Amino acid sequence: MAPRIAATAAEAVANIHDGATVMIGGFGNAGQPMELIDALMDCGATNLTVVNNNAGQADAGLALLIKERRVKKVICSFPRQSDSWHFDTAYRAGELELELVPQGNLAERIRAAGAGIGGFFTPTGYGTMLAEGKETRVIDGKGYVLETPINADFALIKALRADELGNLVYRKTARNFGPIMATAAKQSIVQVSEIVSTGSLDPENVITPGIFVDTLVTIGGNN
Amino acid sequence: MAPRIAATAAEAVANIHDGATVMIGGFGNAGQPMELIDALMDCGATNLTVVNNNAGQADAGLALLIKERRVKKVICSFPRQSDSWHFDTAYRAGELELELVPQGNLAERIRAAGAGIGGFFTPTGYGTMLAEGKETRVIDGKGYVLETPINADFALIKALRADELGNLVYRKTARNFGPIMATAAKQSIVQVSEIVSTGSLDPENVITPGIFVDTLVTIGGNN
Amino acid sequence: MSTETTTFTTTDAALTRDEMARLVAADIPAGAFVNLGIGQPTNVSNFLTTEQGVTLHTENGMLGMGPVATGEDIDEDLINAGKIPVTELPGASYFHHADSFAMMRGGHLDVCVLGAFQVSGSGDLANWHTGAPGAIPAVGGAMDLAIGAKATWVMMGLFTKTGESKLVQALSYPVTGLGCVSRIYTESAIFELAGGTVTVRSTHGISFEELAGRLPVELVKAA
Amino acid sequence: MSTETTTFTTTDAALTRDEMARLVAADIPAGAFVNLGIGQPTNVSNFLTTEQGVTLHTENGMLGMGPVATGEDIDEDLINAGKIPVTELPGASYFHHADSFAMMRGGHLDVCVLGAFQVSGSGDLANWHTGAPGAIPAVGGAMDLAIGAKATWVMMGLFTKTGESKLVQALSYPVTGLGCVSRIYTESAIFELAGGTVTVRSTHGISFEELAGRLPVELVKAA
Repeated sequence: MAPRIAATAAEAVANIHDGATVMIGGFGNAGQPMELIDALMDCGATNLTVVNNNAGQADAGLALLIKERRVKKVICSFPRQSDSWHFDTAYRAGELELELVPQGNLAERIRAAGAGIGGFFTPTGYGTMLAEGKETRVIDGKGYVLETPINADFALIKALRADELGNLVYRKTARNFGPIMATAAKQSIVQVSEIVSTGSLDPENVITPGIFVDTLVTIGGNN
Repeated sequence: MAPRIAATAAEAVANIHDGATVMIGGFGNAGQPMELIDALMDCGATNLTVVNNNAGQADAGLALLIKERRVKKVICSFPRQSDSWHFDTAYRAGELELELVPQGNLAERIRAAGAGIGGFFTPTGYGTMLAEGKETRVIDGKGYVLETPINADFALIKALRADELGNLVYRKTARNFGPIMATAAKQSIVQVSEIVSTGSLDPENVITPGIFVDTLVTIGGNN
Repeated sequence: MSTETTTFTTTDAALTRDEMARLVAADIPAGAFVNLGIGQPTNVSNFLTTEQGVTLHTENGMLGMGPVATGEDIDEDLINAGKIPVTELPGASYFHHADSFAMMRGGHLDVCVLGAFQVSGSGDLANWHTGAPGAIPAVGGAMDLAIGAKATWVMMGLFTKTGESKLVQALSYPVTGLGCVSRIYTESAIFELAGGTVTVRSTHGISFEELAGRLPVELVKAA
Repeated sequence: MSTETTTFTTTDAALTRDEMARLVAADIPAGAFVNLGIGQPTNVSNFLTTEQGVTLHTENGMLGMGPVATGEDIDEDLINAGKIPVTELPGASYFHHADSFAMMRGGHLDVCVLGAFQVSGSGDLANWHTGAPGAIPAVGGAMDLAIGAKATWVMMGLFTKTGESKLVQALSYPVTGLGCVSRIYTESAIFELAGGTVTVRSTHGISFEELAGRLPVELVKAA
């Protein structure tokens, strides 16, 4: 199905419901779908589980969602930063659940969800606090931890450009979590700088095939 | 390390040793590194384990390696074809071991090897003859089979174009197993139509980063 | 998702292969992503309309596959899973084998249409191996396709050459996938499978009662 | 693979941070693929020579990372793992997070250089968490990097502010990875770790005997 083209970020996120699991792409500011996050803030959905590399910074985006206690749980690799004060406060108050996942396991668990893999043995985290309570196994003399897929109801992603079928290309390190989150969510909502006509993207260079994209919205130009 | 540029296919495969596990890319003729396979035939290495989607066709390439009993084991998804007579003969004579793997599990096992994954639970094959003797598990009501990575000593791959650092792009459905085999082999030997200068490939469009490529050889033009 | 009526219908004559393919094509929802297996299912593509906007997946690494290539359009780097030269439609994309089967296994395709040796009333599928002594097994993507798509439909003759039903209580051929088939198109009838119940949607050249007398599974007539 | 001598050497003065970085840089083999962790290790890049032909990986999705970007070259879509704007060298490539960590976890990088809180004589690494009560944990890519590369080297001060050795018999801080560190660069000495044996390659501003007296692990002097 060709993706729905939303006129605004608000329209793009309008069906995100209370209690949803929402993946949010980006690593630092690169690939962060800031307008979609702001729209999620405005749409009022609460009791969210958010999957992101971080847990919000300063007074914008995900940090605001956390400040307003709209997030019940964060699954991420690196919550604590110099400016993660809203996370810090909510977490210390016991008002935010944290599932801390090594970054590569986070990426692989997201991929596994999109790829229909039921679980996988990863060497990352073996013998550490983050493997406590998890199944482990020594394979050919090397220790591994069993990790499970992370699925989501929605993914909010920033790409550079889409065609009308939702095929996506990204820009430099802003690619990061976008392509795998698009595969792991029931609905992928993607903000792009422009939507070009079908046939304008070289099929060899499509990074996310349109099958993984449900909603597109154009936001400004590439900044 | 920038890849070695071999002058000929023979030079490219010269270090493939007896008893090696060799992955061979291609699906049908698309992406099949025919000149490298021919060179492997000529180089004399024997007692090989070959990982390929098929088990050779007609009287060329992999089929000849099998005919000459240079292959002790084939790991593949689809050995029997209308023109797989050399495989059929060797297999029926008990002179060739076959590990039959569903095609998607084959691809995922190759990827797992390249990605350092110790094993994964896949739904494909659950409840079938090909899961016999394998560990199974029901996860959220769905049956899965534990599959293990497939590593190799060498991968023989055909790509369209390389730069001097070994970054690769492929052409249409000839891409197939190339990118994952390049990650799973200790040494990847790649035949290309041309080697372009470093900087000529758009970094956004590189499919196999040069880190996965050890040897390049230019063979004719793209046919 | 599907457009078929649940009202029982009947026609005087058995369906021809083209009629079966036409019915399958008409049942594919607009905008669906579809994989058509080798053999009879491939014929379905001839009856898909442009207005349906169906996107075809071929598991050797492509979305947006076009019709079979002829003449000058034949390109050995562009083939389908049956190794037949095909064409590329605007908005196509290419990807490697692991990504292609992840797309399938991860449940991203809406419909997969396959041939079969047998289907059980509970939707178990046998289509990869006769189990005959001495037969060389070859599985290809059959097991991945059987369990991957959101819906797996089968096209087959309802009876063997010796008149036995291929819709069975329990498979006698080796399993391809368990409980995966939700619909069967045959020359004599179209069946819906759900939760162990086999509903006959239509009969062709045979009455419901005659059919019920010939098949070893309990049948429910569509309302 | 490495170019260092095994002859024991000593200098009168402790190493400065730049001298440490210069030594690490000199030890990186020509043509290596390297990931430099955040903090002190980042400084190593300033001492790599063009002739070395080292390719830098940043785990947020890039090979071929160039120096830190300044002025007009700053591009918010092009950052390193420390979220600092960087540049792109000819022959670079971009990939998504799962592919990037697969590259790391799969053992494709030659060297990873990390900071540390503690390293044990058997190469266990602690560098992600102080374990202090109430501290908010954040792991990022630390665990993936620790166990992924062919060689993991540590740069750290040898002593805490209160004079305790950070090279320990057993970690008191939470584990990042077990048995993963093979070399430690400190201001006072450089250590090689292998099979539980700690060999001192050089001392700086301290004699081997003094060092042996201050450290809680048994030391072997390089020949």
